[in-house]
Amino acid sequence: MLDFLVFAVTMIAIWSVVALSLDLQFGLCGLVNFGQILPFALGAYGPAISAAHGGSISAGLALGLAMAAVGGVLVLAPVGRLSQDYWALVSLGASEIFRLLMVNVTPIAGGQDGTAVARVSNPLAALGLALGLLLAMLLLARRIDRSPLGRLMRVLREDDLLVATLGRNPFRVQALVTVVAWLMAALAGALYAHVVGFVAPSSFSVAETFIVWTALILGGAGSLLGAVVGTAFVQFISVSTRFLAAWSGLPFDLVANLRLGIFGVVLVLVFLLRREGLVPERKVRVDAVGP
Amino acid sequence: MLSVRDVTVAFAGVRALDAVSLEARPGRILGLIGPNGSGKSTLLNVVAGAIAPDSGSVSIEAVPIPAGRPEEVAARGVARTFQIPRLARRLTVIQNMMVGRRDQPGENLLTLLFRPGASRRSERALVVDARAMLARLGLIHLADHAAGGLSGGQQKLLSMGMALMSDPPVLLLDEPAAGVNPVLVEQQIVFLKSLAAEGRTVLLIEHNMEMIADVCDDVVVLDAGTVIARGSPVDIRRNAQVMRSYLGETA
Amino acid sequence: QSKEPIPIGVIANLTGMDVKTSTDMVRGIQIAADAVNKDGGVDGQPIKLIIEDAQYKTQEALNAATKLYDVDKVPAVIMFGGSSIELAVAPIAKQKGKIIVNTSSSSAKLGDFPGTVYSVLPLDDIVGKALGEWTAAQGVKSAAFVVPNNTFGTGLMDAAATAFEAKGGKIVAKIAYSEGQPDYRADIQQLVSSKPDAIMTTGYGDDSRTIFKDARTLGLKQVWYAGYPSILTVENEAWMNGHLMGVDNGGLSGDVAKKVGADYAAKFGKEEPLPHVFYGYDALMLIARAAAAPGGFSATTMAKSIDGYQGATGAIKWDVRGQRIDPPIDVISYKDGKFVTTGQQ
Amino acid sequence: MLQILLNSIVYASEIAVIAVGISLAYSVVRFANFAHIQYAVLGGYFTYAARGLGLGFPVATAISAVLTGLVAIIVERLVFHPLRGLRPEAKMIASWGVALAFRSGVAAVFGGAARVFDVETDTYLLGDAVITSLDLAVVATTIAAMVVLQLLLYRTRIGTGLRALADNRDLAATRGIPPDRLTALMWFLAGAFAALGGTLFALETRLQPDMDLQILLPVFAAVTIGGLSSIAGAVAGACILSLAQNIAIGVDFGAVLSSRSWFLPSQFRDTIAVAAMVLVLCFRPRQLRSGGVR
Amino acid sequence: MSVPPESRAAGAALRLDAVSAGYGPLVILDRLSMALRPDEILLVLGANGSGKSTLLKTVMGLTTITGGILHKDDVDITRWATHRRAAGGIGYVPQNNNVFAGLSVRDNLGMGAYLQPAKRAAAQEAVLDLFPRLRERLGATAGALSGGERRMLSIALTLMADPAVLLLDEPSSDLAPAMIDLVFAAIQRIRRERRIPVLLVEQNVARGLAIADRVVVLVRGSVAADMPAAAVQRDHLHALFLHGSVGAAPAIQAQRSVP
Ligand SMILES: Nc1ncnc2c1ncn2[C@@H]1O[C@H](COP(=O)(O)OP(=O)(O)OP(=O)(O)O)[C@@H](O)[C@H]1O
Ligand SMILES: Nc1ncnc2c1ncn2[C@@H]1O[C@H](COP(=O)(O)OP(=O)(O)OP(=O)(O)O)[C@@H](O)[C@H]1O
Ligand SMILES: [Mg+2]
Ligand SMILES: [Mg+2]
Repeated sequence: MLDFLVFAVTMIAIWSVVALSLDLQFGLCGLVNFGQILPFALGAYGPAISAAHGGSISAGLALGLAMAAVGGVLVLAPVGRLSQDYWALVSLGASEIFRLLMVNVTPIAGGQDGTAVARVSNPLAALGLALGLLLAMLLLARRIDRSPLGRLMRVLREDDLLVATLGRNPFRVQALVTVVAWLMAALAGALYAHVVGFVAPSSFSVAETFIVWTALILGGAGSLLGAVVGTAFVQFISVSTRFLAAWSGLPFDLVANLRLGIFGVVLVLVFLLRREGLVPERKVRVDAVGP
Repeated sequence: MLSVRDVTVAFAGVRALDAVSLEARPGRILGLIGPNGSGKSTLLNVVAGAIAPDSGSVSIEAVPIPAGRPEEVAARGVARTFQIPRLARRLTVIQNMMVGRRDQPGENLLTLLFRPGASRRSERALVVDARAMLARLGLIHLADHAAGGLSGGQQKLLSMGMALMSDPPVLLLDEPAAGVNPVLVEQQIVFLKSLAAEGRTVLLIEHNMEMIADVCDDVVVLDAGTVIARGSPVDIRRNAQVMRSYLGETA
Repeated sequence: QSKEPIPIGVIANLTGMDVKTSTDMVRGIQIAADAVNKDGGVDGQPIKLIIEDAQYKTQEALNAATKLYDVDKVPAVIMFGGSSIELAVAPIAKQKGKIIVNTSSSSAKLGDFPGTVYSVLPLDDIVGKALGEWTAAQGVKSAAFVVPNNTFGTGLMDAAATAFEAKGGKIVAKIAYSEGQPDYRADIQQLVSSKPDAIMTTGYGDDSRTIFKDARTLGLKQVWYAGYPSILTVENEAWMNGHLMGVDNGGLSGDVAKKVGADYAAKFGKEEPLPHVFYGYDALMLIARAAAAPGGFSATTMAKSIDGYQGATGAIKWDVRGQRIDPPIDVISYKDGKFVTTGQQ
Repeated sequence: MLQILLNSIVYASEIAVIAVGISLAYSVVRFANFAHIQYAVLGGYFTYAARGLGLGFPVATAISAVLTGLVAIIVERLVFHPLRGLRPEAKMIASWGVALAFRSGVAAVFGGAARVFDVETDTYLLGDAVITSLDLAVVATTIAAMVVLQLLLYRTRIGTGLRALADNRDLAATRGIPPDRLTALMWFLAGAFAALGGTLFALETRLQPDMDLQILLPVFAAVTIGGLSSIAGAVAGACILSLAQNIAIGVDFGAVLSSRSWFLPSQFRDTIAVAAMVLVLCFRPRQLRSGGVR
Repeated sequence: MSVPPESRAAGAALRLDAVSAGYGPLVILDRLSMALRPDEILLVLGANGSGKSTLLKTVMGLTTITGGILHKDDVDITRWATHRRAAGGIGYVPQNNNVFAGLSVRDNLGMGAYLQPAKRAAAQEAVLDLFPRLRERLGATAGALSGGERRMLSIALTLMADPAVLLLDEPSSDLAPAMIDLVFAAIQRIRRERRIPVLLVEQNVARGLAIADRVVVLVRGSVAADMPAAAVQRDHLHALFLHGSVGAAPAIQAQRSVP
């Protein structure tokens, strides 16, 4: 039982960092990124590519971080020309292109079957690393959140022309937060790779991005604690419904479908009951109707 | 000195501005008036860098501004307001005021990480300044209210306050008095005069003729994208063409 | 039968991709478990199955595996999944001294976990090689491949291509399609324009049916030579009659398979069982044999469990890495609505 | 080459009907409804079930369209209406939850395995290109559906009201336009079109509970290329996407450059869809920002 | 707050009895009572943030009403949805956000005629005669119009629906002086010809007083004064504005939350 819990908490900590990085971009800065799995994947593929070609662990880490930083700026580049809705789909597209490349171009890192990387075999060590990373990232995010930079990002979330009019370059702010957030997610990805010991494209599909989004919005976008609470909640539903089978005695294929169904229903219910998320952003209320 | 040379702007065939030139000097308030749709706001947008003109140029102290780059124009000390106010609706009034100030140490990630003290000090000073300005605008009691919940007139005042936070040498105002109650307009007038007296260049668009007559040193009249008259407020009042097309009074 | 049950884990893709094949594999396991339990279980201990969904995702498979090993304390897990999923679980199983019985993945990398991973599915290169040689022997000069883009498909394709070319055949196209697509017109289009004498293929149920349908509508007339033809789903009887043949695991035509097929019909109705039923059945039977062996269930007894076992997929032989070798091979062809065995390789 | 064109047209028809529903809903409620694709799947299954009762295709499809339309209204009442005023991303995630619930419901009732419609088709030859009677029927139905929708939106008062609602809900209400009733109607239309599209799609391919995952990408790419809220755009997007995919995979690039034939491996088909979308988005003309710079 | 007896008179076009309203939990109008008599122009004055726009929005059903009753022609419309009030003849020109920004000027005018599609052509001609500037811009997107052109369009939209009661929120702001003359003359003409009452909110006090019959002054969401337009003195107003906005008692602090 203990190992099971340790593994679950480790995963929650790692995915919380991804949710946190999305929170920086979307919750604070309003960048609707539907490809947030991409920096995570890049971070994980750094070690994978390194391992597949006989490189060292630190080379893998460096490669992952570098790919994420460059990737972030590249994906962000069209944003000036696009309204948010479109950029959301561009980022989604970028993450899919990367995944499909990994599936189809086998020499990079094993194609569909993936690549094994060095594994942190002690579960407690893995847990410690994950919690350490989460704590460090929470502190970093908190410092940004409570700073003038965080305030500027919140203005940007609403009106980029206003930010420009006030004498700041909106693109530079976006690029900064994107690089920071993507490095964050890439660190989580690298840790994920080494904890699981295996990197394959199926871990980085669009569905994963949506799980991160679900966690963030359920937790409360714009609040840092919300990102963590939301991730824990989502993982909790996912894991706890596994016990449904033993408890219900229903046929196995029905149970599998019910699990997903329950996930969907709980998600909708939480939205209906707590519109602003489990841990809402501290904020001032404004009604939709203008004066 | 702010000078606009032969600026022309067309939108999908409509000439909003046609070879407009004007000059605004430090310490003086230049009024810009004209019928609806004559191109006043468009001209202000060109000066602020929000719209790149099709031809012509704008320069400050003889250095041309980067056209179409509002953030760089603002960095040159030009602050502006919008005819329809733009604010961060979900932030509080005081937070809106505080982002008005440029070059804050706390907006630099490295400072934030390695010299948090510098950021904290500048914040403390900034709050004091912002509150002082809010008090001056009669909005201090709303400091912690969401900006999006302000009434129409209050939003106008707040956006003027935001523009003033970075102590700009050049100020562009698009109908600051529209929707503001008469008593506050009187205070605005006093305020504007004091700003000019501090040596700032002010470009003011207004339909409120009393205000124009009261504060402006010079007036430029636009009609259908061209300048049809310029001079002192008194001269303009006497100009028959202006009377007809703009004031609607029979001379 | 009042003794504590033996828990056995199953991880399969019950939602998302590969649902039909996974489901049938689980059903085969259930048939085997019922049979064991009816005979009094393993030394009086009944077998209890704990079935988990992996959704074809690494993360979910890991969650399932840690639950099975740590909470349910299963000694062994039968897995159905892409190689990526099984390869991610394997190190954990190895660390904990547990066993994985693989029923569906044919990646050679699973051989890197001797003593942990045992495959009841033969390696692709065996059947692939047989397919290539046999096709060449039928007098086919040029062929095009259309296979799913996964280890199983491409592994079989590569082995078959090498064997076919070694016998003087010519490969004109190698198409690896993405699984689960709603249609494959564009892929078939490529196939058509390569103008082969014959087509070599393999794949799973729904995808293969769609492939056949698109081939039929786009007017393809060539004969299909398949690896494991029995796992393909024929779409149109008349069109396919006499046009589909190939090499398959020989055991499937044996007596045990017939009995399992009957049990399947009794338990799950008239649906035609996919071969995965038989692989699932054998997987559980081997685990039961290992558990019944003196000393109880362990890597050692597991390795020995195949001795003298005649399963639904024939006799099983493992190499030192736990990979299945030397399976019996049948030649099968599709005639009048069903597959008939026409010979042995 | 003709075959590639035909394939493109058929594929475009399959996704266009589903895509316009998303655009329709987006233009009014301003969020991309992920559940929409699940409505299409549901519609396919409804038609399948109605066929199982021995009904003809037109009747079965009509019943399915009505049922799915009603389902869309119910979801609106239970989920999207109470969530009004939430940010669009939150509604999108909620719609994803709805999609999950429906997907598992469909799988629980119909099983996870694929189902196919039994249809007898005739094959016609145009030069050396092949087209089936089913293809022709699908394309014709799609065109008819588009014409009907276009007339509805641009020639009726309902259309006027919907466009006003899309632009500014409160202001529309002050002009006497009933927002809730029109929104319900819009959902009904979107649901019905989804059902029709899902049925056409299933006719050409197959039905399976998770097929929304397969259609998601091309449909959203089509809608996005077309500009999210424009019906005609969605159709154009479907055509562009379909052509890009079929040409990229169907053309023998090897033969163009040398004598050896070489095709782009077909696994890259989704990559092409996504890349086409990204490219179009990056190079499309800049959108007017809300309210301009005034 | 004492309510002048005439406000209670039956036969008012609009009557608010102790109406409390606001935004979500925030209450802005505080048990406000007033009446709009048939065919009068009632000018509402007040400092910024005193609740004038909120008053009009409340009549239109765009705020949360937490107490009191709202009558139109002696029918209780307190719980009516916005579109029903519009269909019932209330025409409203909002202060901001008052055109369909993404639609063309022509389509905007179409929305104005939504309730009477048959009369669209004639009504459109009439408003275009009033605002010739709009005729030149028929094909333009409303969001691209200048501030004044937008205002004209939103007034035009409302007039096209041929309302029985007019609510105007600062119709003169953004308009050039000549245009204000035109608009105010039009308001007076409409009132005279069709005998419809007008509730007019204005910061341009002089202009407003010139055409109003009666004046109501709002302070912190309540009626502080109600008098004939002719009786208004400048000093009097000055004090009210000062009191309402810049002075000691800020509007916002007077608002209570609903328990
Ligand atoms: N983005 C745009 N696209 C098309 N036309 C535009 C755009 N912006 C402004 N115009 C047109 O250009 C003309 C000038 O507009 P501008 O806003 O400069 O007028 P203005 O003088 O400020 O008028 P007002 O006093 O009403 O605010 C108007 O006719 C307007 O419709
Ligand atoms: N959408 C909103 N949400 C929350 N509070 C609001 C909202 N709109 C207005 N308020 C508050 O209600 C009060 C009254 O606003 P209202 O717009 O009615 O004022 P007004 O009298 O029209 O002022 P102005 O002359 O400036 O237009 C103000 O204090 C404002 O802060
Ligand atoms: Mg203007
Ligand atoms: Mg107001």
